Amino acid sequence: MAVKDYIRKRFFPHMWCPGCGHGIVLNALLRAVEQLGMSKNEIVMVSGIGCSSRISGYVDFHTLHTIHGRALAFATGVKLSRPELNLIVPMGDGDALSIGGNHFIHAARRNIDITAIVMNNRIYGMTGGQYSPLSGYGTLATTAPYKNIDHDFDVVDLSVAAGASFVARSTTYHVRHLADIIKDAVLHEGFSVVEVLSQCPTYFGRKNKMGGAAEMMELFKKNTTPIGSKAKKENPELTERGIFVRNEIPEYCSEYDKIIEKAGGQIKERL
Amino acid sequence: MMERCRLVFSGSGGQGIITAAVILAEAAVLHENLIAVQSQAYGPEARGGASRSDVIIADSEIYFPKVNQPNVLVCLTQEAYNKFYSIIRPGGLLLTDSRYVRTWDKVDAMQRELPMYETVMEKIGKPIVFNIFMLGVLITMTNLVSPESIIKVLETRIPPGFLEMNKKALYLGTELVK
Amino acid sequence: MNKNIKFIQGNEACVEAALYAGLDFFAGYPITPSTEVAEHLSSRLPQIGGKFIQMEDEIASMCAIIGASLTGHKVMTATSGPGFSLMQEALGYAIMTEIPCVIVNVQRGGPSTGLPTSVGQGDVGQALWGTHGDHAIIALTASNHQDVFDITVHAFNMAETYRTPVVLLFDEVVGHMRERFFMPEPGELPLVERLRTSVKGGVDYHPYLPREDGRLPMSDFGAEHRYNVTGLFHDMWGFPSNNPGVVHGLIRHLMDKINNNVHQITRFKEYYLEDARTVLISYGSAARSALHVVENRRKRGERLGLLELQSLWPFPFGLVRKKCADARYVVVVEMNMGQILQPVRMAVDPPEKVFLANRIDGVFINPTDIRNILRLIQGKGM
Amino acid sequence: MGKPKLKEHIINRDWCKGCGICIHFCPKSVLELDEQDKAVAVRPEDCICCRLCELRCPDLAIEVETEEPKDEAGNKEAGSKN
Repeated sequence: MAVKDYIRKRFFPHMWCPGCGHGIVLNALLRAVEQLGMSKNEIVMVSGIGCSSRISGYVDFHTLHTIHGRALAFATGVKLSRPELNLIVPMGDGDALSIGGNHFIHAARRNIDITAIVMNNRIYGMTGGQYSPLSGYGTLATTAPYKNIDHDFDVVDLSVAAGASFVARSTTYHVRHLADIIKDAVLHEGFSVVEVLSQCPTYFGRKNKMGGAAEMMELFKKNTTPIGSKAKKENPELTERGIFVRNEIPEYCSEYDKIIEKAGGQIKERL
Repeated sequence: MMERCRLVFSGSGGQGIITAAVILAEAAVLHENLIAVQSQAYGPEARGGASRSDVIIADSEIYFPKVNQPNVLVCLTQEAYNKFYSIIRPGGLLLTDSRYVRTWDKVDAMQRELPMYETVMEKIGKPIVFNIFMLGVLITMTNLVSPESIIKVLETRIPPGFLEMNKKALYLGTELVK
Repeated sequence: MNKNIKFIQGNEACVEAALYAGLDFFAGYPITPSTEVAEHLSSRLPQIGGKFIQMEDEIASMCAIIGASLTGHKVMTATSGPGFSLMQEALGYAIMTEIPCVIVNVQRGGPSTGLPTSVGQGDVGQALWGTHGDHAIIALTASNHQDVFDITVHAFNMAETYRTPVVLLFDEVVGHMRERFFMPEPGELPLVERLRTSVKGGVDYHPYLPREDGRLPMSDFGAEHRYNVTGLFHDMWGFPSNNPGVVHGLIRHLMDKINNNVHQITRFKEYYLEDARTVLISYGSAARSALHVVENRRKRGERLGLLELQSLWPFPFGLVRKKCADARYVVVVEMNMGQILQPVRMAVDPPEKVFLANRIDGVFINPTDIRNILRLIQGKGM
Repeated sequence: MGKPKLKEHIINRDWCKGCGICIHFCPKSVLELDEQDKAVAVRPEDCICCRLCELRCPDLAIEVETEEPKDEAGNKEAGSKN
């Protein structure tokens, strides 16, 4: 199947701003799914609220556009009730880690087989540019007109600490790498987190004088480096990209099957 | 038997009074073809403090499920006695354990202080069956249900290894009154 | 001994009924006094190959059951006051997206943390208006374990029939009390199963296009039809729309599918209403005290009757109006500040003949409380 | 495997929002924005078919269509697409 066979063409052009990194994430995701040769019927995409979550309207999977922050909780219900489905949950940084922070860490802790893609553009775009938990100290936003004094999370460190069994980071500049990482994340059995550094030229870029979309992507190129690179040793300020954690630990739905066996029940027939 | 018997079991958490109340009511419903309702006070006060369970046993429908004035009141601690003695129906049966409770003369009830705990420790040596012993005493004094009905319930609730000890406690209780 | 006789808690009767109705997915979070529902299901569900999950909070629990319903399962969650508050946004989502699910609220004293271990009926209004925006809801209740069973099965049937969440408003007394109940045999109570679309794969399926009979056939996530589900106003394909005609049509549909079927949804019981001069209206555990008073007064020849409501929303205005038409006094017996009193006053003519007998201190309403109000109304003093 | 040969840049003008990402990152400066702020391939002969414009386009508006690459015997190579 070609990449365009996975989208709902009638809704294009999409609603994202010119140069929005979320479109590049969609692009990479579709290529990952295409390369994996997955059928559209075996994928469920669940999203919350925000610019990022609109991705679910554009893909021709089973799609569930839910409420702010709770996508992973909905996805948990879908997955546990029908484990043979592949669950992909794209989330914004505020969606995943502010209002949805609790669901995020608990989905990771359970190690339920869901792929969470955190599209980190460091801003609330849908509401017009307020600071998010990933904006970072010293940045500007419509709710931080003097400067932001909130410190940010490191999504990778947080996910690792919460017990996610697959944790990776890439950027919208490194598109081939991004598609490869999403492929690995979808294939991984367990809770997978892919943080994607994504640009919001309209709000974050403009407020913080970072230039347009292309200039912001140049910064991803300049400020990131592969995990364990020589460059990182020379410049600890660089953000690493790659796969940080890939652990084989028992997955939640398979563990629940064992509970059913122990209780003397029959595992229901799969599709 | 009486048309409607209202019981209140009280004591401290861990004495098994709620279990005893449930077993009595279940025996009445499942094995005596009676109608019964059991309820209890929940919450922090049910963990260690004075706990209480209400049981109504009747031969007709029970609507209001709580006991305002019990015909039968069981108090297994001084605290429970102090708290509840005043709610007993005049002339009702007030059963206490002589080791734990010092009763007062002014209570308008048939007060029976029995050395239940002492007997359990002397004859069985395990405080865990105190509640079942008490139930043996109670059903003998009130004639609410037969010991056999209680045993049928015990058989479904007590692990096989402990069943004999519980049966023994129940029968010892019935004998204490005789 | 009849093997179908049980002596169990109301919370357990609810569990057995849910399983009887076909429940096979439950997500929940422990909270007094509903916790026994989760405890029993954690052991019962895997025995039948169903799934139980303890989520991180009540928000997640509500979301998880919606997700599981979409894959074709009958689902339920159970909670009490504070947890029900947390569920409101996702409850609205289930209303908007028309996803069948059952939410049990074993009520305790509120507001806020209130009285965790005491009885209350203060969430009646919240069941209807807790989530934002215009909508209708089905809320059911019961006063004894046999009815808890029947009403729980009815809740699942209503959820499937109208593709909507159904709230079961039980309370601490009914939930925790143990009493006798007869387990119905399989087939004894009618069950409504998920209505799935007959549209074949590859043909346009409209998840939000009602059939002529008003029902909306579903397609399981994972099956051949792919569609979109969103809490935004949406068209018949499930895609967002802000077209005023679509918005208007959807709101009207969500209201009408419930409110126009009030007769199919309504459940009630009546005692001695034929010649009653004073009609008590009550529901849930409070109705037990009301019935106690009615039975005792009837023995003395007083013309007292009881209308026990088992469905609170949609409110059965016509029924209440009719049953109270000849009454001199109507007394609503409930454990809140008059949450059902209000719609009763709207239904009864004249509203001045409607009085409230309530208790709001966490103590179960007593027959004496009701008798005192009756004396006052009849001008006999306390 | 032979080098892919460009057939054409298929640019969906309805979807292109003119963000300029494709132009900025094209290693051979093949693309430019026209007067309507839409991407166009002005120097297609320089294209090396790296597809980075296609992969980085946030609007899924560019497709780099190539000739089927051929091996020495002139047979179609297996496994190639588009």
